[in-house]
Amino acid sequence: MQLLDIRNLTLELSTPDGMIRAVDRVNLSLKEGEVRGLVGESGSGKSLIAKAIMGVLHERWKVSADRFNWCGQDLLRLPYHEQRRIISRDIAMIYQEPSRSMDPTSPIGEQLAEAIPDHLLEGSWWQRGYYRKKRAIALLHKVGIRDHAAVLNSYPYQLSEGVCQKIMIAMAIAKSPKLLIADEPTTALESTTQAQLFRLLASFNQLKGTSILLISHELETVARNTDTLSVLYCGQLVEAGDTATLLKHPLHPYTHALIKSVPEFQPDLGFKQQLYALHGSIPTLQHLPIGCRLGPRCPNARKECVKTPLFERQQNHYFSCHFPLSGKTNE
Amino acid sequence: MMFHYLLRRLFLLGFVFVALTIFAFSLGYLFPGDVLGNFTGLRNISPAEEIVLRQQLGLDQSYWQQYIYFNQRILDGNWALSFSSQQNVLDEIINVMPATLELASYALLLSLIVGIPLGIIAAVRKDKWLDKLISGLALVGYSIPIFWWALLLIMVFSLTLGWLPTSGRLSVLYEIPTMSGFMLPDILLSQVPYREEALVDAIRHLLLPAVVLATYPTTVMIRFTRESMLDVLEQNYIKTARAKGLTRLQVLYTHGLRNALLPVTRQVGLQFSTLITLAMITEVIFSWPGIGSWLIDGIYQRNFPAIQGGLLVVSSLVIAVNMFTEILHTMLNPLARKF
Amino acid sequence: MKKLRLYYEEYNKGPFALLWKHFTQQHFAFFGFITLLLLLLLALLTPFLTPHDPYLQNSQLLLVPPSWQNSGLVSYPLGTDDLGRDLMSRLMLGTSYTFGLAILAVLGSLIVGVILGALSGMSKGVKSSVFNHLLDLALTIPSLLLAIVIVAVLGPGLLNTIWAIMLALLPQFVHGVRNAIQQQLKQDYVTAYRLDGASQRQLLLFVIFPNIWEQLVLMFTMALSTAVLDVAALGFLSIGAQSPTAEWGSMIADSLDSIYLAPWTVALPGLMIFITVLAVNLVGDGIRVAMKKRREN
Amino acid sequence: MSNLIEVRGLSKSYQKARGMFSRHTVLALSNVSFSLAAGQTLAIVGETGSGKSTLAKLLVGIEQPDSGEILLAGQQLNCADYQKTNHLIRYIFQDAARSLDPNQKIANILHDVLRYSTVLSFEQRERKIADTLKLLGLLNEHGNYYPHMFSGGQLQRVALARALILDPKILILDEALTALDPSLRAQIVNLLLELQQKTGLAYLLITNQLRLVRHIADQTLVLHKGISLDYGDTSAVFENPQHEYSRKLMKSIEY
Amino acid sequence: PTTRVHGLVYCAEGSPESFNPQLVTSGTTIDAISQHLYDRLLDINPDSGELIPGLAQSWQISDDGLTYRFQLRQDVEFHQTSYFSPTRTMNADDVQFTFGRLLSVQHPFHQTATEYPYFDSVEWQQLVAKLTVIGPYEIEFTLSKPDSSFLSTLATDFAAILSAEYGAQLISHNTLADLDQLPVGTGPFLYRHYQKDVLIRYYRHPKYWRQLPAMEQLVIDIVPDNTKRIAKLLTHECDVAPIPRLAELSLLSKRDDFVIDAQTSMNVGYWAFNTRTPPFDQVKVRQALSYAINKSNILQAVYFGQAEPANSLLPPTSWAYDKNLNIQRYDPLLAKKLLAEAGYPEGFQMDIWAMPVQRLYNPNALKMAELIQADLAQIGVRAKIVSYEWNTFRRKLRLGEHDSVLIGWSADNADPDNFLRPLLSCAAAISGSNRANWCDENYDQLIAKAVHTPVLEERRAFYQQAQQYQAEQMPLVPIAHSKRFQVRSRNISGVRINPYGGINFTAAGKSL
Ligand SMILES: Nc1ncnc2c1ncn2[C@@H]1O[C@H](COP(=O)(O)OP(=O)(O)OP(=O)(O)O)[C@@H](O)[C@H]1O
Ligand SMILES: Nc1ncnc2c1ncn2[C@@H]1O[C@H](COP(=O)(O)OP(=O)(O)OP(=O)(O)O)[C@@H](O)[C@H]1O
Ligand SMILES: [Mg+2]
Ligand SMILES: [Mg+2]
Repeated sequence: MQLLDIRNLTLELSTPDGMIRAVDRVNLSLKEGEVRGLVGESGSGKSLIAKAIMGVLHERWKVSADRFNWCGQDLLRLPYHEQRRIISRDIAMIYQEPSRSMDPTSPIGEQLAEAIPDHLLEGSWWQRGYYRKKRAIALLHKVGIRDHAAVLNSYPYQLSEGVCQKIMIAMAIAKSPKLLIADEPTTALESTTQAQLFRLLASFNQLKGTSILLISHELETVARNTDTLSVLYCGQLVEAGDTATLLKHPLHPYTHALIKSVPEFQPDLGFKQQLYALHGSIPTLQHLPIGCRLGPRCPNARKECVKTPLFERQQNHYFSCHFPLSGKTNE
Repeated sequence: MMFHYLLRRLFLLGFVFVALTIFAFSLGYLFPGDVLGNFTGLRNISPAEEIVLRQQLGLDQSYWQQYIYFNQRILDGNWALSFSSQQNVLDEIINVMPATLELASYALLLSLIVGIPLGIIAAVRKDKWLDKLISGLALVGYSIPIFWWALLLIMVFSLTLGWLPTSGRLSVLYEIPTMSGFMLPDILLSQVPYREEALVDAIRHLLLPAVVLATYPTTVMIRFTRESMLDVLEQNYIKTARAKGLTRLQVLYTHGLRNALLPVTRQVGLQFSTLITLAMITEVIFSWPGIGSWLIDGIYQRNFPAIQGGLLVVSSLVIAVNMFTEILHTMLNPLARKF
Repeated sequence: MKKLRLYYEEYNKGPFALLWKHFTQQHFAFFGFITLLLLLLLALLTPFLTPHDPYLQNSQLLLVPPSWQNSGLVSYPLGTDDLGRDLMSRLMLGTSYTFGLAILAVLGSLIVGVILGALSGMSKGVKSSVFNHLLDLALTIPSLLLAIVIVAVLGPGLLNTIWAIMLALLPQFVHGVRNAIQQQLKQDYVTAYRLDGASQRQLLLFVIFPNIWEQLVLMFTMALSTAVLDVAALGFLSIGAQSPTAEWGSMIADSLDSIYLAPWTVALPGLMIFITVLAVNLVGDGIRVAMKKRREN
Repeated sequence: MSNLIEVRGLSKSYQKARGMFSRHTVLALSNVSFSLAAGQTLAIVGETGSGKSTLAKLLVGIEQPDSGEILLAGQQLNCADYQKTNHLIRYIFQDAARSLDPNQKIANILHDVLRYSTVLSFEQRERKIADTLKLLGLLNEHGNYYPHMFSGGQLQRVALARALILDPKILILDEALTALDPSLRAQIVNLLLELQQKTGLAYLLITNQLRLVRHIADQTLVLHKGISLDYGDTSAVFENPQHEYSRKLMKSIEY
Repeated sequence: PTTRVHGLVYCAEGSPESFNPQLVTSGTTIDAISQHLYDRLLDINPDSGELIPGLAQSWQISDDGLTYRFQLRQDVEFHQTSYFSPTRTMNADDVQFTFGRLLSVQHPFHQTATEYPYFDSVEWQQLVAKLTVIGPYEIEFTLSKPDSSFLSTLATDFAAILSAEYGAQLISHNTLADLDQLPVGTGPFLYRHYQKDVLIRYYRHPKYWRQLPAMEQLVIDIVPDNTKRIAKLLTHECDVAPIPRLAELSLLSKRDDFVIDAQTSMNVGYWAFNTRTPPFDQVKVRQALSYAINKSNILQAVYFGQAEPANSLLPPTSWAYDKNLNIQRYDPLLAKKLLAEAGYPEGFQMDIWAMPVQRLYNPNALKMAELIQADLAQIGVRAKIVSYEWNTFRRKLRLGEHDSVLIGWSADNADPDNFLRPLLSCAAAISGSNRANWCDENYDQLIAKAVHTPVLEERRAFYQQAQQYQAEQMPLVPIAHSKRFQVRSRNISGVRINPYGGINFTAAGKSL
């Protein structure tokens, strides 16, 4: 069943210099139990999409979508309170910078307890405090923190980024969400801890059936940990599909370039050999090219590219390009 | 850790006090007129007395020695005499200080009670008309010269409408024995038959000066709280809290307020010095018998011992308040405890 | 190539131009800026502009009300004071006293503050920390008290109080400059310049100052509003400008006697102070907002 | 072949104040030795706080070592004599945007670099700047831009231009590639490789991206808590790490 | 509302210098203390100016005019206060104690004060040869020469009767200075509390020998600032206030909750030159300066027309006033000429000291100084205005540090001697009330002769000569005689202005 089904999500910011369309008609869908990766270069709007789903975008942003369904209900057309209720019940998010996402002046215990919804607690209301604490400790254990007593009483700045990230995850899973959005959960962490974290996320997915939207700008990490993948470029969705197929047969030049530019995906790349790279640089939001935003950098761009390509489908593989790389493999 | 911190603050306090006393001591030499007179406050010293006094003050010894004697006199409460009344300056200060403290504390309280909520409201309603109104008013209050503002209020509320008195702490016809020096508690403690009447009268006297004095700090509080609150509301942890499912009010209360008000406590301390300056002007206008009008009189009368004493006491008070709010800030703020 | 250039210039501006753009977009701040310019012009040109001699007494024309009142005179648009002096001329002259001297005081203080702040900001260690604590002390002495002490030492008078105000403003400048410089020293680009072989002096002049001047301007406006209020307050208390000097604060003090008969003699100088300080604060707020906006984009 | 850089037994510790009276010592680097020859790339890997940046700072002379010696082209490194070492070794910051003065045009910055460290005339400097910009694939017009007008990849090029304008022999890249997007990173990596081929530039690459290390580094040094665990040819270190920690680290990319 | 009905607030323009009128001359002090705390042997009928019995029931003067004998009342109680409880009523000992202090160096309290300015200026010590107690309620003064102003002097507010018993108590406690600080008298009100520059609190003297005062409490609220005084009046924080600024009279007269009492008063505001310092020791310079100032202008701007221009020290209402005096012209050209003759064609630099307080005779000295400054600039004299806080001001004046000063005088009795002697005699130059520091044989002789003749016509002639002489020599420039005004709330009754200074609240009543 479709958990999340978003069609043509557009996020716009009005500035003195006119409207800026940071996210341009993006489709995104997620099934129950699915782990989807969302990759794209920095500034491509990944976090914006995540925040839009969470409904915590700043008021200055204008959110519009043809469809914004959560379990079949269009969230955008629900009254504000209803919308908040559903989101806070079902969706949780792990933010990019864990230590900045926690209140610096309140102890971890308090913040964690706050994240536990009442309906998940047993016992009568006067016993709540006790159960809440017990549950908080259980949560910490779940995310692999043994020394719960010390952690509960400390403030965020006293803990390392890795621990903070784990606590963020604990807070996120406290309400047993249906969807967990992890926004670059590992950028701040070392490679050894990174692996741990992904294992943790995978276990939640498998044990509880929690769907996960994994956001990252590093294709290789995402590729290893997801079932399906969406690729963003400059606020436009360029390609989406099965992770494995997508990596094998990218249809969009950008995805293709992305894969080829990472040494890992190029086993037979010679030592110190030139990597594949698109020329040019990523445009800033203030001066985006019209039509396909990759246009000026695309090796096979033609006149037609000034029109935004439609989102097309080849089996379970979606892409938006006038001139897809006709199914040839990367090999 | 806390102990170390306090120790360091204490050390700093000592250092600042030493610097302050050196400054006060050097004023004895800087002020025009005779050094002996400036240090003792005595007038028309006879030659015989002069020899004795010079001996006592150590004027024939090194400056260092004189400074030590000076400090001893300060500690013994053996301060110079006021030129104008020939009384110990310390006694006079003790007499006038409560009036200032009373006025300043009510004004400060008023500014906190009014300023902080308004600042929060303005921040929460950013760029709405309410925010514009509050910010605009705050800017006006921030720019208005206090003495002119006081005169305007007197013109309107006292002279035109006749609602409030223009000067003093209490109608002169009420005789209230001085106990603490603070008027309202004194009235409540007194046994006079006209207690309620006097209380109402004292409050009526307090109203205008307190409002005038509170104007500037209130606007500072509004502006500062607003900025601080806006800053906090931008932070990621507020978004996290929202995502946890807390309501707007809950978020504001549990995560917004504490973080936004922490810098405000610091600000209260920093504002204290300004508050005293403004209190001095307010006191002059409303004939409030506090240390401000006493000091201003002191300058009119070239009452150097009074100025020296006033400097010591007022600065010490400000330093103490600053130090206190800073320590308070540290106690409350887990981040500042990160040494 | 030419084309590319055009394409960029349309929206890409230098940091200063950006600041100016954000500043002018705020109408109130811009209005305050214009007001300040006018006041500055007035302060400089007063001797050529006053319709009457500001100190000329005219016993025939005591307490003439402003011209919008029935008994007012057109040749005295804002009326006269209790000695028959033209209030408008006095107010204009007051601009150069209250506002002009405040600017000078702040400038003087700023220059000394920048020098001291730079010295202490570029140095480290015990000396710098002792210096800092002494500044803390100076910050705690209320400015009026400091003025009183200075007046006690030097005697009353506008100039002496200007010294007092300069001295009272100094610590905050030194603090501000010092903090700003230390903030800059932490920046990567300063280290980068060091690595490029720049000397301390070059670092300070070519890298640090260009990066903190907006903060200096901001400090300047904040100090200016304090200074104007202080000059006026000291004049009002007769500690600063002495009558008959046409300083706004002392004009209010002088006219207090006539407040019942001629309220305008008190109201107008106060209004001038208020407008001036408001304009300064508007500009200060404007710069702050503009800086914030620029940082955001 | 003579080594451009020769480091022997380098140690560095920091004093960290804790309260008024107590201090504690952080050993950021202890007894690290390595060497680097022209045209070679040495990668330094290790987790946060392992002393990578400290090492870089010691090499460019921002900090002074407690013990050990650094020989730059056979010469003892003299701390803070930047005008001299400049022509040998240059440092690239992690965040290009923050290492460029926001108030100066790029050309100005480059001019300054040349002014401080060379004796070229204005015209010579102009020519040098034009050449360097071209080398890095930037246009001459870019000189008139302020840093904030550039995008991330371009900024990194500008930073490189600034480093290379003095024709150094060694470039230290302290996590300079980490923040870049894959497509841009590939561009810069290509550029670096090209430069190395053309001019025999040596790189000291500080990074956490092991895959990249494997691709471009000749040698690898694994740092852990200031101690050098493994040092040798990249393939050797990767295939056959000697220490437990290194093994763990290498495994994390295989996962 | 009990307290407010039974108390009366008088807003005074300054703090008293002492609580003993013997020691002062200032009108402010006299207003604040004399009539409330003390009684005198004789009083003056405010309407007729005649002498009427006070503590003395009756008196006789010997034919040679050298002995005065007084019979005292026997039922006069002294104040009972927290610091003194009287055991007896007033008798001749008290009178002797009171005046003995002025006369005899042996008197235990004589040395506690440095001077007795009023009595010194009328040379009382030389005048009174002997003071004899005849009986418990009878006392006799013996003069060294006849003096027609003697009885007037006894009726002034300065001649208050103190308690000998209190004096003895102070001697035994060795707190002599308290005599002048913690007063005990026989007057209608007794001392309760004083806070400098804030207020004096009096309570009703329950055993007052005349009609008991209606008010239980009398508070002298000290408000030196004129504007504030008016403000307090307008907000009814004050019931009665003296010296309203003349400018505001029109404002106050429009309000029907206030009554303005006016009275021509015996005072003069003047501009005195320190004749001891050059160039003011030259008559020509002084004359030149007197011609340089525009008096009518000053009268308009400072007194708002509520004063008469002064030609002499004496007001025109005085019987000794010289109607033939030349009216002082405003003539800058003549002034310039005189200056040139005196050797100052280019003018010179001088100080004008302006008193910082408002007084009846000069409601705004600073403003007057500014006007004079502008006038002087016309003849090339560059004047600087100097002002100090009032006590400092007077101390420095006494030291003669001034060039010229704007100040004035309010008379304490109707006698012309009360103007001419304290202001310009050599004795007054020593005692300090002669601000011109002018000491001239001729002048002193003229006023001495006037006092010694009992014949009114002769006295008048001498006084007129003295006035002429003064106008010639111009040690000071008389500027104005101002009317005395007082404002009270309409609900206050029984308060009158006394032309000879002092204010009496015995008969005051208050209704709501
Ligand atoms: N408050 C804002 N005001 C203006 N622009 C914004 C704001 N927030 C985000 N943007 C812009 O929107 C674009 C998308 O931002 P977003 O944070 O979604 O990027 P991202 O893909 O998450 O990048 P990263 O990988 O760096 O986290 C960026 O170009 C950013 O500059
Ligand atoms: N200036 C300094 N003062 C005190 N301690 C320092 C200083 N610089 C670094 N350290 C300490 O030295 C150790 C090594 O720091 P370094 O910056 O070299 O690590 P790193 O490997 O570069 O880490 P990262 O990957 O986070 O950049 C750390 O424990 C750090 O706290
Ligand atoms: Mg992001
Ligand atoms: Mg580092």
